[in-house]
Amino acid sequence: MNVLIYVFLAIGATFNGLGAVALLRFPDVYTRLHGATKCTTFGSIFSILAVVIYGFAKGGGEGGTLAVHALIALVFLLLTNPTGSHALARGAHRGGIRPFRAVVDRLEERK
Amino acid sequence: MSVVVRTIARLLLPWVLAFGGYVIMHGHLTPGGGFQGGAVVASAVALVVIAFGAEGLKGQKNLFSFLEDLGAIAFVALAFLGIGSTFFRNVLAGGGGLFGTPVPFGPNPGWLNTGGTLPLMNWAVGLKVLAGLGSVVLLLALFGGKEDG
Amino acid sequence: MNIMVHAPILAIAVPLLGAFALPLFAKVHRNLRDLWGAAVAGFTAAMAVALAVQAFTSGIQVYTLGAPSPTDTVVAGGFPIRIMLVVDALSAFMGLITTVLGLASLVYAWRFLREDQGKTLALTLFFLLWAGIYGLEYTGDMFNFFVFLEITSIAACALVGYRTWESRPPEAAFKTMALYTLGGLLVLLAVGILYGEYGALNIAYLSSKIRGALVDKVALGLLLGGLLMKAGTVPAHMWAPDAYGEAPAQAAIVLVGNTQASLYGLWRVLFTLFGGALFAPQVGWLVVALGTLTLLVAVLMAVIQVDLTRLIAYGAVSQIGYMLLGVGVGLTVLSGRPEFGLVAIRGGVFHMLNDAATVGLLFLAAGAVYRAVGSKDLRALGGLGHDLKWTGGFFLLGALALAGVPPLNGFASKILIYQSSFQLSPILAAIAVLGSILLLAVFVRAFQGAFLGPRLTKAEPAPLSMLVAMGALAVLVIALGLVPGFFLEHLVNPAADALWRGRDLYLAAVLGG
Amino acid sequence: MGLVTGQGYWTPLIWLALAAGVTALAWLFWSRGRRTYKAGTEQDMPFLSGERLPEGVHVGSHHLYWGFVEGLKPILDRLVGFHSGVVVDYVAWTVVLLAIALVVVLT
Amino acid sequence: MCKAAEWALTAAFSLAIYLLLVLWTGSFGLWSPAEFIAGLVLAALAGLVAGRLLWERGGFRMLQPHRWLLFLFYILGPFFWAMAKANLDVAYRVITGRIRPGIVRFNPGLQTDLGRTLLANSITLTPGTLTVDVDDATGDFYVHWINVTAEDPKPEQVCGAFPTWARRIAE
Amino acid sequence: MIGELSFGVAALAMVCFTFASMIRLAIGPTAADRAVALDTVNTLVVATMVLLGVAFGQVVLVDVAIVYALLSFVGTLYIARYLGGGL
Amino acid sequence: MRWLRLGALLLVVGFLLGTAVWLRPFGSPTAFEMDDYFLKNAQVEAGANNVVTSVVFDYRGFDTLGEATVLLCAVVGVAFILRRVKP
Amino acid sequence: MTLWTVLHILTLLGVLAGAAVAVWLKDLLAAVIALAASSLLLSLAFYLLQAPDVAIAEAGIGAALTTAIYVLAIRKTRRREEG
Amino acid sequence: MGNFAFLAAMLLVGIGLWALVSRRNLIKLAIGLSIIQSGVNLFLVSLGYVRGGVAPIYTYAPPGVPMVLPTPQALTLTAIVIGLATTALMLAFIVVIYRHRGTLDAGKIRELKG
Repeated sequence: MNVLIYVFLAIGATFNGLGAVALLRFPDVYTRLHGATKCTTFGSIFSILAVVIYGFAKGGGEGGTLAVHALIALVFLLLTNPTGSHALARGAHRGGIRPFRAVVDRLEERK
Repeated sequence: MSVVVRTIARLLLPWVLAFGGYVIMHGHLTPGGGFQGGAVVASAVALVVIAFGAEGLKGQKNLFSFLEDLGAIAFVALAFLGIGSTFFRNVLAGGGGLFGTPVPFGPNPGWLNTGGTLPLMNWAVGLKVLAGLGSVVLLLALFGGKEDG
Repeated sequence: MNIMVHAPILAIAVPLLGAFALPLFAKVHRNLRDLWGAAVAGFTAAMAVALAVQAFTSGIQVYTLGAPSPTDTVVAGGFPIRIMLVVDALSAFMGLITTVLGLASLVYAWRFLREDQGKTLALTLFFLLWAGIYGLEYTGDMFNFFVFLEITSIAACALVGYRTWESRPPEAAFKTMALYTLGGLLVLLAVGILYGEYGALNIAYLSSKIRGALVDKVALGLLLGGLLMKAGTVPAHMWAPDAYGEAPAQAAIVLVGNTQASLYGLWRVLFTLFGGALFAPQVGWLVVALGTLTLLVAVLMAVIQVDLTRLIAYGAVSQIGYMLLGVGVGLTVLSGRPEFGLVAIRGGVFHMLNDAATVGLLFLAAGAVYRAVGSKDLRALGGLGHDLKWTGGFFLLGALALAGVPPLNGFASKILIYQSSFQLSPILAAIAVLGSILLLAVFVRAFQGAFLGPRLTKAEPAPLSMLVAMGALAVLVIALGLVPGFFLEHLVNPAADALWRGRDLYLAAVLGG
Repeated sequence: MGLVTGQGYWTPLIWLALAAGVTALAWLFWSRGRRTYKAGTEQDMPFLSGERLPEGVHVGSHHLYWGFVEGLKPILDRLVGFHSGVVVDYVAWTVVLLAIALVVVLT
Repeated sequence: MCKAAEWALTAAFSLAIYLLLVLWTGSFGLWSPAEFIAGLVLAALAGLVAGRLLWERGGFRMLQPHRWLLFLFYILGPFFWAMAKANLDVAYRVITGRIRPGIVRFNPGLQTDLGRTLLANSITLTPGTLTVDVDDATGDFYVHWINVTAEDPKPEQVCGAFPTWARRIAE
Repeated sequence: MIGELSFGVAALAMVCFTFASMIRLAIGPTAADRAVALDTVNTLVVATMVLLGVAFGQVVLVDVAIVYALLSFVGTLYIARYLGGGL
Repeated sequence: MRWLRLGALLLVVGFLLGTAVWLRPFGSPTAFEMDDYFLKNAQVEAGANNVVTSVVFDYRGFDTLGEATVLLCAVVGVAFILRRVKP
Repeated sequence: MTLWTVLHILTLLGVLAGAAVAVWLKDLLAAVIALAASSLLLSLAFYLLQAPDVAIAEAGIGAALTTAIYVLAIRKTRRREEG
Repeated sequence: MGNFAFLAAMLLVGIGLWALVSRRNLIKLAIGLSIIQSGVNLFLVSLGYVRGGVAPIYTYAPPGVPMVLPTPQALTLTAIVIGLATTALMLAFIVVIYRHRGTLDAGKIRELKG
């Protein structure tokens, strides 16, 4: 159990760090969104799963509450994060930001 | 906003309301209380405004102001409840009855029906805050709109 | 239940309740709303007056909120934990001023506000402001003081922006709002510092603990900065002419009450919280210097104004200078306690009452002029005395009283200030007299410009309710002028004594023993 | 009814009595004045620095004290400059006031 | 009738959420009567507020239990796997910086709001793709693709089997 | 049982990453870039809060993370909608 | 003028920073009898597990009333400022 | 310098950086975004100071509602800071 | 450095004051006031911190650990809502001023001077 928690925490930290690096390294808004959304969501899932495992292992009212509330936070993250990214990408595109070195831009052609 | 945001906002709405209610209702047991829960529910109003447009809520302005006055009056009324001894006296706490279950000292899991007037005040303030902040967002969103001069 | 025991809280909670319920009643019917407003105002005023009578006759009134009994101020161990309202003679005196201004404003607003311009909301804000001022004056807790400061700030700024369809009032309201918010934050920071050092928020308890460390001095500086700004002292007085000048008349006179409540807070901080003697000389000199500067600068600015309400507003700011001068002289000599210090404080405190009545009268008259003509510009006004006979008379009375022409009330308090400040330094007295003379010139000009001369426009006379409000204040002005000794003896002296050597009584009333 | 100021004494009743006396004196002078005064002739025209004013003109209040304002112009201009109307300046003045208060308190 | 059903279903949904939140609170946990009554009151109010908005024009399609099972399976199985791949993919691109971005259009042929939302969010979280816009009328998806291999791709090229899953779950 | 400290170390890592995201927030050439950075910060902070709830040994603190996850979404939506010229 | 305001700003900030340094050490309050009373007695007196709530609504309930009033003020004020009028 | 102290200092640095960026930027929308980030980190700082009530209030009010009303106000006025 | 939280709070106040006196945009003014508000809130909450303490909530609290002081948290809660109310009203004023003047430059909004 302990090993699982350690592994999950390590995965979570790694992918979150990857998200931050992607945010810094990629050239434009959309690619940054790719990195930021996927990596941080994935990393947060593993971090929270570690907490959930810890909570269920601890048991009792305290651990159960911890696990369930962490799960609910996870659900909210899974619901809101991609939606927020989508809204940002849509807003950015409508606001006139073109993708960096795009080979094709069908959305631009539609307008 | 696009269909994705609208659908997610729709799905999120019961969650937000239930969670806001939880925060208000468990204000005397867990972190939270009237303000925080009210702010959560008010952000649901903000969510509806942003996802579906403010025009749909235009008719609700009066409702919001009514709810806000109601919450404020309820709060003052609860404070007046204790005027037999002093204003703001928590007369219901510790004396048995609906909200008066006595609480032992020290860490415990917490029971909902304790706290005397505190849960009721949480509700009053929550009502007030949700209506107030909601109507602030609504008023600012509606100002200068289509028909508005 | 003895209602008089609960008078301090009822004077605050009832107008709050009235304000909360006012929109609901307005939805039912307008007359019901007016009836409710009148009932609430009457009850509140009765409570404030009764409280003042009690405080003047039987000493300090303490009310602990939420305790088993109102007088259970401290818990076992001898420290207060709950918010309490402490009404000593000074608070009661300020409460009386607020009552007078509030009632005059309400009666005036009856016909002054128009239904299609948001009368219900304006009345709600008025009640909130009124209750906030009472709270500011009665509270005995630093954080509570901050909360009421914010209530008054927000309500006052919203009321200043009454005429949103014009371009100037929102601007004035925004400027006022920015400065008020900054001042409130400074006060909050000071409260935080005091809490961090002493772990308490009660004024009396803090006062018994404060020992004058460096950090306390910073807290005092922050409190001084915030409250002096809110009172309209000179380097930061610029909001005052804007706000007074652009607010509707009924709001402007409550703003006067608000400003004076801030001054009261300043006195409370200097004399009670910081024990007066602790930093007395240099802080006293600071207050005196700022007061002198205030009255001089404001009067000089008033000379060149062409806007009627703005001119009166500068006059009102200069009166703040007199109050600061009077009480500052008392503060400067507080450690030695010579006789003229008490006289100076009496003069300053008496001038608060006089200023409230006089400036209130002037603002109401100017509001009547604006309502009748639709303009405040002195270059366009003229000959209004033909139509607005009563208003002109009231304006003249207020102008003379504000300038300190002898039989009227302004002179009665100013002479106390002149004489006591002369004993501190003759230059101060000279500047004070100069300020009065200039003020007389200013108001002669304003009266001549607005009311004398041939009739330029047809003006509609003021309705009865506005005249009643002005008349009440005019009667007060004349009464204060003709029998100053009576008022001085029964109202001002106890209040001045509460400042002069009332700190021990205050502490004893709260902390016991 | 009066009030003691520490060095002196002030009561408005004496002042009122004095004012009544002065009024009586003035009435006395007035009653012994020129009998040829007639309302409606040029005798009741306003007299302003020797200028004959046309009928129906109001001397605007901003024209009063013209010389005084001119004389004080350097000071007044500077004062008006301080009231610049820019809210940022007002805030800055508040900060200055705060700095003054802090310095004075901490000395 | 329909309105009442919406109200009741929303209330039940809210009640379930609330009971999930208070699962282990208090000495009785879920079965504390106080919590239950409070949850009922809250659920009734929430249903009143959210009932009009929650349901998509009277479609109670998501009430069938087999769709929930499918959804759960989808989340834990293909979706999770794709997400893991996505992250490795992003890691690769972060390190090498090898990108060929573009916004492409395709039409997966989904009709319902929920299906489109599910697909859009899946696409956003999976390899190299990010939903930029969804056309309300036609159901066209505009997807920012980090490594464009075809300028007018088929849905399968962009997002694998997701449209099938979305159709199975939500339509 | 596992030491709570490891959760604390993970949280420290998250805060470091948050700091890295703040760099993008400061330098991002367009407002959209900053909004993306804000979104990242939100997610990271939610994860941090959940981890710290364990590290501090207080379950009630996890509620904060839930509120956070919910409400940062609303802020993001407002910014996104403004960027798109809607509203 | 510019130097005056800059100097005043620096002076004020310097005093504030000095306060921060000279205040009691962070994390170890020196006077806390009031808070100690709350922590010991709030559960029994007010019947709430969350001491902050019992302080907010019971011991310092009047502040909360004031705060609710501020909020009402702001809402009424916003409605008042943004209202539609025919002058 | 325990772990919590390091965490705490980092968070506070983030808050300060966000505030400074919010003042520094000319683009008002970007300033509001920076303010929101600062507010979010401030909420984390409250959390670290063991004040969950305040953290919830700051998250709810600082992150969502303040951003919302600022964005609405910018929408009704203009986005660039002129001059 | 021991008082780093107080220092950070005061620095926040300083940043806010800097924003107030150096920027000439009305919304920037509101932002500056918000920052000062945050700084004051942070200062208040830091005052209540006890080293090694836990949140003052008895639900599932770890036994035998000191708790942080509750009063500053209650005060901050009040102060936060007051700050939001102030901000909302100021933004409403800004919107109305913009409607009248068409500018947000504080240097141009000076009809009331002298």
